Amino acid sequence: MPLTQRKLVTIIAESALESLLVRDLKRLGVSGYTVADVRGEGARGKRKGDWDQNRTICLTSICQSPLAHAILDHLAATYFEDYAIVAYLSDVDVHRANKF
Amino acid sequence: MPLTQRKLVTIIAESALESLLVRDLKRLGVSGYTVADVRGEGARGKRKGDWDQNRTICLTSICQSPLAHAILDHLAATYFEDYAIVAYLSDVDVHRANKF
Amino acid sequence: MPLTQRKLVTIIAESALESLLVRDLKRLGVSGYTVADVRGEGARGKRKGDWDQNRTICLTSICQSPLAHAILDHLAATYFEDYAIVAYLSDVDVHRANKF
Amino acid sequence: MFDNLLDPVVLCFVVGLTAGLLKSDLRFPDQLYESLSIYLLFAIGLKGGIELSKAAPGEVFLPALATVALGVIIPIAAYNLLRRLGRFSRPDAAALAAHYGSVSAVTYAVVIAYLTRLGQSYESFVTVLLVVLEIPAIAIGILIARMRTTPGGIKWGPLLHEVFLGKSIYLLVAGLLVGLLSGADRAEAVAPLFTGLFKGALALFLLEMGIITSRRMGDLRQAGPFLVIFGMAMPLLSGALGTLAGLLSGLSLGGTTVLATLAGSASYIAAPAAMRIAVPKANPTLYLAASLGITFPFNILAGIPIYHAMARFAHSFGG
Amino acid sequence: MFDNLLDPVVLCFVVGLTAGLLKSDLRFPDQLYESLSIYLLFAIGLKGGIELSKAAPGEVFLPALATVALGVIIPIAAYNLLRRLGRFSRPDAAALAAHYGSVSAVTYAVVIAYLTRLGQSYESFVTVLLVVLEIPAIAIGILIARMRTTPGGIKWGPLLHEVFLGKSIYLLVAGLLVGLLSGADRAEAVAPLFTGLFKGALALFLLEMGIITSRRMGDLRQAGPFLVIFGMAMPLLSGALGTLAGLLSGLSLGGTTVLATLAGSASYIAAPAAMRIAVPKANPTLYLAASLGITFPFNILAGIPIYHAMARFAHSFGG
Amino acid sequence: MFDNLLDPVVLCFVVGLTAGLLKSDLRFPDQLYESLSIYLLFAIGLKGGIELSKAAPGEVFLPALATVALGVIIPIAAYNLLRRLGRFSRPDAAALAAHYGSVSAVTYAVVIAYLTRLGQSYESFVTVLLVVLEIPAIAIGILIARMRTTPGGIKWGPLLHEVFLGKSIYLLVAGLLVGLLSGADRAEAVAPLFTGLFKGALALFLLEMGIITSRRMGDLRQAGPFLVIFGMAMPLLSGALGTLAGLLSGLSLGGTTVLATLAGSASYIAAPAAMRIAVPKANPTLYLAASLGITFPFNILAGIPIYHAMARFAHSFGG
Ligand SMILES: Nc1ncnc2c1ncn2[C@@H]1O[C@H](COP(=O)(O)O)[C@@H](O)[C@H]1O
Ligand SMILES: Nc1ncnc2c1ncn2[C@@H]1O[C@H](COP(=O)(O)O)[C@@H](O)[C@H]1O
Ligand SMILES: Nc1ncnc2c1ncn2[C@@H]1O[C@H](COP(=O)(O)O)[C@@H](O)[C@H]1O
Ligand code: NA
Ligand code: NA
Ligand code: NA
Repeated sequence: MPLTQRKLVTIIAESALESLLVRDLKRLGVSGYTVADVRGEGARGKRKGDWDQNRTICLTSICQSPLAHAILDHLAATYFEDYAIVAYLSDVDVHRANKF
Repeated sequence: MPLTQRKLVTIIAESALESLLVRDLKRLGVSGYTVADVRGEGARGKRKGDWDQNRTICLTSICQSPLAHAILDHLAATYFEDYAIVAYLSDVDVHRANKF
Repeated sequence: MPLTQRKLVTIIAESALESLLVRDLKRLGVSGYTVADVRGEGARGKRKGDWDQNRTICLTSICQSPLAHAILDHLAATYFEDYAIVAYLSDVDVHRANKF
Repeated sequence: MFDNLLDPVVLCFVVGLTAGLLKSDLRFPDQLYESLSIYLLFAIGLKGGIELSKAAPGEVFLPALATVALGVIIPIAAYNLLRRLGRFSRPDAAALAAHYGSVSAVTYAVVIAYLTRLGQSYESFVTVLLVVLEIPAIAIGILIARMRTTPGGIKWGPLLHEVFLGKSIYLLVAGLLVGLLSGADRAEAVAPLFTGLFKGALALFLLEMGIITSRRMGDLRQAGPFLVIFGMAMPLLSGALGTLAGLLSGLSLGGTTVLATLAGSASYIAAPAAMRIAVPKANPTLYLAASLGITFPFNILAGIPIYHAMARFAHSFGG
Repeated sequence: MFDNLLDPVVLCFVVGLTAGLLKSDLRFPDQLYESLSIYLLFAIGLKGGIELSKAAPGEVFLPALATVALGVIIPIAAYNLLRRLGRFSRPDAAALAAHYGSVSAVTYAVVIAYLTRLGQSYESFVTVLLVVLEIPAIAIGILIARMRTTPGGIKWGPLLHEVFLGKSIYLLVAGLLVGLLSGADRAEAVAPLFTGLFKGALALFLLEMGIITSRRMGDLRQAGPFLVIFGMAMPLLSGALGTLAGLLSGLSLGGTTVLATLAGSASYIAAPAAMRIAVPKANPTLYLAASLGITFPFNILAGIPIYHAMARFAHSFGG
Repeated sequence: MFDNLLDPVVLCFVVGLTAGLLKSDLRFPDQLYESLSIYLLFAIGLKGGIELSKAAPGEVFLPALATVALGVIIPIAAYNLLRRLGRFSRPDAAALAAHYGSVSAVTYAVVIAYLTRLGQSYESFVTVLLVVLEIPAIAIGILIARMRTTPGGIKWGPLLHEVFLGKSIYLLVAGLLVGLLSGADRAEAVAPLFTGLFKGALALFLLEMGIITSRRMGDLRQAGPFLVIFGMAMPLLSGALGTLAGLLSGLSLGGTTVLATLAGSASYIAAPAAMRIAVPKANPTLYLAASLGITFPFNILAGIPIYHAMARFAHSFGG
């Protein structure tokens, strides 16, 4: 079956942002998303769940390229300054182009 | 050291399918796979582990391109209709080409 | 906003290696990393956390291409022989090129 | 009945339900939920096994037979009601039927706590009935679904393996065997964990069950009014059948209440897991909304006292 | 006071702290930590509710009012100290103020264990004061932060929802209601879990709290000497205010000690979660280092006996 | 011995083993397993510490010395047997030797439960012997492996840190200190959790251990017949050495049984973790199959009564 190219947006962020990010992504129009609990270390230091909310999540969403860029721009404008957050895009091939 | 290109198959599916998917992938000939517990939301609604089996998993496997396409076709034919499942391919570079 | 290409290094390894890998990556100069707990099966058999330490982790780090290759070479030389470990590179696009 | 609502176990269910309805972010960690399930199932089995070690064998035969009969009759009745009156598709009706034929171990635990509080005695082998009733309905649900949908053969091997060696049944049976073989004296040293803490753990578990249930209530609109009514009428029907079966097989008033509750309860753990794989065309939202969103709270809040009244009524004639 | 250090609960905190400082790899699994929190909060509520079911209502009115006053005065005092003496930025000062106005339920549990061990009685409604004090300070912290930073409107809806229906408050209130409605007799069957095991679970929890605390101590260098001193002086000041409030509102010696401890404790669960979203410009390292790295261990190891002495001193005049 | 098999703790192990062999999907959540380990280790330490607080010091010196000797002799003996008779590679033999020199805290808990059931008294300081025996063997295993393989220097710092401050030792020692410092009276309020529930928690843990063990049994084919025999003969040899050491250092019949069991048990937590990093060339399948797949079940099901008989036999001469 033929595959279609889409973008995969990956966001690694402190878990306090989970519900805000999901709200934003839905508002921007993603068809779905997936979240995993992770841990990590970056410019803002080690994040190991020391405190109930001090966790890190990894949120991914498959979407079309313009939406993916819009998401990244939105994140940069809204969260990059005050929160521990990292985001990147990559290319993926999917079946069912109309789903994403 | 020189790297070789391979495909990474990523499958996000309801956890009830985990053992079926692993069985299918092995039958199709993958050399290995990795599974993570995730959560998410898609066309079939929010999946948050409300009920013991209502979890979501993310299964990834590195393999050669033809096998990767065969896996996607098999999934589309077998599970896409009845189950909450999303799958995509991406490119990765590996050492030890003969391992995958 | 313009995006910059970086490499994403993904390492799947037995969890006994977590602290060693983190130490090595930092020494090699990564700006950060993210770890998730996973499970899987490969040439060295099923890894399901049977024993407290017998877990599998998935470590990812975004970095520049030369560093990414250096990390892979280091892993190949140090761990590939004795440990259950798989590593691969992929392309990602990031904001804030200077962060990674 | 008002008094039943003031039992801490029931109150915990209510505050859990309220938490969910008010959209509190209270949620038990996954593994705490799973750990409590493991504890409760094993403790139910163990207590049953210890009781059983004091009982005469043989006695259990007739009630077990009656229970198997319930496990066959209830899903068939449910299937026909759902197909004819409810106009559900075959897979949906079959999957729902399997849920209502099978049982909820938590509802069992609550009825035992209820009878204990009232000082009402019951047969020592009722845990065996719980185990017996959990199994046939799931097999029958699969059978109905497959007979009518896939004419090809059913792979019974893996399905029976799944059902008999699935977590819940295995834990119940394991507890039963450990209790039976070690007996009351040897089991005394483990009693503080499995007996002393049981009701507290059940209360905590029901707090989380309330939260889970409240989420399923959101699906009720999708499920439609027929299923809402079915979710309360079916348990009453099954409960009546259970009362009859209890009476006919010679169970005491307490034992009849337990059997009626078992018959009236619907599975929401073993059955969904089995149905998701065996009957993929059935919509999980429907069977989870019905068994978890309606029948489970109905039984905890109102059903159990009703089954008790049914049993009392029946025994006032039969006894 | 030396004697207090030999209590198993306090010793557990010390060995946990030591584990962290020695860089042992000992760490409780996330979900065990979360499960213990859920258990402790619910058990605190439940015990409070059962006590309350025996008490005369009305009595609680004056102390609750005094507690609300504390919840307003303490964060305002803290804010001004931090701004004027500490030269902290507005968001940082506001966020810190919210932490010191709010309370730590674990510190509450430790003071109750402390008074129980001494055989010192206290009012049955002190759990209500715990609940009352947890809320206003967080709202006031947000108010201060927002008034001074974002001139635009504050969305109170979601914030109040978060605070009132957040996990900890909900569990406390849920336990309180279950205990109050079911009463001592009906609650007896759940007592082994919630009463009998309480102090042991608290000891285990404090072991993990020690480890967590030790990690925060690493941030103290970043926090600076002013915050270290503030983290011990502020609880003493609040404790004195709490003693006064207790005396004036007619609390007993035991009740006054509890209120002083509540006033002197700083939140490290509800407040950080609320502040991270409501005051994103505030640096979490600062408020966590202060409330968790300094004030929490200070209260467990030294504060509680001091507040008890304060209360005794005050009652030797007032009483 | 047949009677031992009917103890609920042992029965739980058997039903867990059976679950695994029948391929039931029963599995404890990771964090429940970890939480139970934390609880058991801390409770073992705490009970030991409370006992110790009543004992005369000094007494422990001779038995502790004998235990250190065992910790040196057993791994050297095991290494030579494995190299000469078993023809294992140096890293494999060294890693296996470290496992058999070290101890299993769960096996210790089971022998204590066994003696308690028989009403057989033992020295109050046996927990100290558990701690003492856990450490030297791992260091010696590393030493042997490194001496023979990497001629370069061994980084002892991180390794010793790992061993002494590793989870299990730290929890045991922490419990010991808390128990010792607080003493029996102050510890009474935490006793319901750590003493009352201990045997029940051990039973639940052994259910999971049975499942884990069964998975390792699948590796036995890879391990080969020599290792299977070694896994049962080595504990008997070590058990005999332990009996001798107990007798010579003046331990009572109960204490000798405990020391023999400690000597006969093999580590499956601390040793694998240390060996994986320190001796990467050793194959983990071998040491886990041997210590967890053979020696652990052997000791639980048959070894403990045998060590008890050995101790009785020795004391019938020596005592
Ligand atoms: N270079 C990186 N590669 C992968 N993950 C990163 C990287 N830098 C940061 N992260 C993740 O993003 C989180 C926040 O990063 P930061 O804002 O830099 O502290 C960290 O806790 C890591 O989990
Ligand atoms: N666009 C998407 N991006 C990432 N993950 C998705 C997306 N759509 C669906 N998923 C994931 O796949 C699961 C099943 O999707 P669905 O079948 O659409 O309900 C969801 O629970 C999500 O975890
Ligand atoms: N082809 C593969 N695709 C994805 N993950 C793999 C693959 N092979 C191995 N792995 C993962 O890497 C771990 C170690 O692999 P191995 O060293 O081959 O046993 C496994 O437990 C899997 O989680
Ligand atoms: Na039923
Ligand atoms: Na305060
Ligand atoms: Na040993």
